[in-house]
Amino acid sequence: MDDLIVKTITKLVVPFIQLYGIFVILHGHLSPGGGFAGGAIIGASLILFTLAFGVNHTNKVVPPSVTEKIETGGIIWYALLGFVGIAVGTSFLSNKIAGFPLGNYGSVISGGLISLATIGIGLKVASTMITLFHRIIEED
Amino acid sequence: MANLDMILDNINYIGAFTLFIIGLYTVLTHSNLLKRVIGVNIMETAVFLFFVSIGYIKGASAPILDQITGESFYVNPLPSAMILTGIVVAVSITAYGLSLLINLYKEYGTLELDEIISKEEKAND
Amino acid sequence: MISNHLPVYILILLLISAVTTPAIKPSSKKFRPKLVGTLTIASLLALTMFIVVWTNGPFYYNFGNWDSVIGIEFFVDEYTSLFVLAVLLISLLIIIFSLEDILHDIPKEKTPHYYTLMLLMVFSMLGMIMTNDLFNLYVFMEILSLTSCGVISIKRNKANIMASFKYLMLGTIGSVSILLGIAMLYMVTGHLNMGATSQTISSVWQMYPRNILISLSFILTGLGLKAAIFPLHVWLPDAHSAAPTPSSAILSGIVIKIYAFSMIKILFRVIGIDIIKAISINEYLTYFAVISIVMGSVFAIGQKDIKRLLAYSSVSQIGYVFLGIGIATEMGLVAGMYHIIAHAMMKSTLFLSAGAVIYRTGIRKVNEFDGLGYELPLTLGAFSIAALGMIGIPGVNGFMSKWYLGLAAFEIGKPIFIIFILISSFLNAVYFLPIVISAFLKESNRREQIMIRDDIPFTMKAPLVVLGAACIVTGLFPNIIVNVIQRALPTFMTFVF
Amino acid sequence: MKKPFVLVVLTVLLFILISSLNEMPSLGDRVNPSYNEVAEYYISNAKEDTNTMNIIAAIITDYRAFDTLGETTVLFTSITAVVSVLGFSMFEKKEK
Repeated sequence: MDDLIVKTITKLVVPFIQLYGIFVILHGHLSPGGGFAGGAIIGASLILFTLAFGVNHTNKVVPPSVTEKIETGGIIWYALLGFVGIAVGTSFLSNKIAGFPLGNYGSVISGGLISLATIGIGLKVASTMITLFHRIIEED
Repeated sequence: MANLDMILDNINYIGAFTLFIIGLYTVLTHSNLLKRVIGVNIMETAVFLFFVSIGYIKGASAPILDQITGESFYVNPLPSAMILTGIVVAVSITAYGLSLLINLYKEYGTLELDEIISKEEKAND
Repeated sequence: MISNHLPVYILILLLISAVTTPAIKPSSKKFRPKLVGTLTIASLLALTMFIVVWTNGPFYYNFGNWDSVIGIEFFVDEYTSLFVLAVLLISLLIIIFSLEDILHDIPKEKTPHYYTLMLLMVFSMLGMIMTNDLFNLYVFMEILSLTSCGVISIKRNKANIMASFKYLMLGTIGSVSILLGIAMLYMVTGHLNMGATSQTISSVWQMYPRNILISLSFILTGLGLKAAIFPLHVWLPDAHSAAPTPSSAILSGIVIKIYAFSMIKILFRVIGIDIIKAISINEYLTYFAVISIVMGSVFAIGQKDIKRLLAYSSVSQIGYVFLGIGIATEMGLVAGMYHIIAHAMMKSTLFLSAGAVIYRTGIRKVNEFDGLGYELPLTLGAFSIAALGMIGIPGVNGFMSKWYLGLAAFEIGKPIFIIFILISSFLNAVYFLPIVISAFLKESNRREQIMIRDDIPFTMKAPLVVLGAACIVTGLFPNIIVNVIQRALPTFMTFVF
Repeated sequence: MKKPFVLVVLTVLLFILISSLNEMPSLGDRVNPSYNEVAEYYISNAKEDTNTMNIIAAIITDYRAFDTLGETTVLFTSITAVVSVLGFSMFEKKEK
């Protein structure tokens, strides 16, 4: 697995894949894609990184304690977004009525709850893919 | 009875049902456990194909409102939104099933069901 | 009615505590109080929800303040809140029991994973009871089937992994066919909300009768597979006997009942009573139920291992619930719903006391139970109370559900069901009484270890006593549950949106 | 002996499903019942309800946001379940 060509190419390619993944997450409410698709792209880039450089190298880059915090944080973040609705007096997970700033149509910061939730989901899907992949790789 | 254009114009549903039956057949009759996980995946994709093709309208475009708000004609967005959730469910079930299989492989050394059963019989008598 | 956010508080409290459990080291002092504390607060919230519903009637909770057809909606009526309260209390008792018992099965570092799975299981069960949206029901069902397989496979020996894999495969076939049924319903009605679907179905029923028939058969087979009706129950005995005691108690006691309750919701709230009578689906349901009642007990007689015996008796007891659903009259539903709660209590007591016996003496074989009554009087006492309930001795809640089932069968003029109920009670006696008799009346060859008081830890004795008492209390005063069901019945019988 | 029996049963089931297709609303035409006022509400009101262009993102994170919360919980349960089955805790390390 530690073939030189693969390593150099991954070093070149991985940042661009991750940039594209972040683009897909951030533009989740403007263009097709969104939390799940963007998270899968970022997860795939990190899996490519693990395949090229081996598991323990990636563990230094993305240590398990960080991925665990992202997973727990993802759900708590989503529940907090929902509780904003209750705090304001409307029901759980409400967006426009709960006063989220909807921003102007077509720009990146628009859609209030939607873009915040999509970012949370994107990170969570990416960290889920990495942890699952590392768990299964370390097993054999 | 099944004239040609009836088959042609709802090909999606026919495809979905046949995939569902193929998946069910693989799960019920295959002795290799890994093939059963693949069979369950085939069934899940079949149901997702069926669910999405419910919302499909001929000649309609994807439900993304384009910048110049030309009043174009959109597909029914609800089924495709639901399928995002379904796909994630299918992924997590397969991940969990495969990790179970890894454990089984370490215990028995094989994934063939009949070999496992014969090993089991040898083990307890 | 938006001021009442109670369902959300209960669900999110369980979710947050489930998600933060891995963060706390099991050895730290805060680990156990946090677990028990979460469930006690959740049960108190459920109690207040029950009181709120009892005083000013059922309420809808729309997420995001959207109209019920657009967004997701919870519908909490009297029976739902009572069932939520019962599920939370029984899970609280089971988790208290498991604090000591689980350490025998899995290493101490693994306990956070186990309790996360248990809390997520309770979270998804409450979601399934309260939701009024078909796709939301499917999402919660997926969490439930994933956690119930995880809870079995956590004890990593060969039998557990194999049983949990078989359960995962059959459970996923069940949920995929349920999703296909929901897709077909959506195809014809265009709604995912249960109330709106039931309204459109009554008007669209003549146009697409075959579509609804096929979708209903897919949903019923899926739910029957997951609730372990007789021909589809093959996964249940291995899964429930291999699992650690608390998980088999919660699986047998509550999880299969949740699927039965979702079947009640779909049959009576989505499809509606007149269409069911028109295509007489409930006739076939009663035939399956009767076969399952008798065959479940027949299989249980031949069992040597105590947990497999209890697993097979669950198959026959779920048949009672489906018989109640199949009779599809007011009294039939009362019997079915009463038995859901009654059997949850009885089966949990049986599994927990069997677990306590295995914990203390390691005996799993049924014929080695003689003389145990002296060694573990409390555990075997609770076991015999619940066993008498299963047989149907008056005074314990098992008898009341058989009584209501008999009335319901009599009402629709089919006394043959009563004969089957009596046969199954007799069969129950054939396999439960020997255990109770040998435990109390026979001499035990382990005379020398006579200990007057049980020496199982207090956290295992308390749940047994409470559950045993609950069986008797609901047996002597069944109206506690029956009045609640009576008030909730109109929402099932003639659900006008 | 089991395989041909299962094959026959499944082909019969397939035949029933496909033969009942002509009674179902056909694929892709504008008038079938699933394209009703709910779908039209999403398409027409998504712009001013959520100010987003992608209606599907609006549905999964705003109209039916609770489904996606359930979704993230499914992801979390799959990790916990996999870790509980595969995780080599310190316990096994000592054995190795």
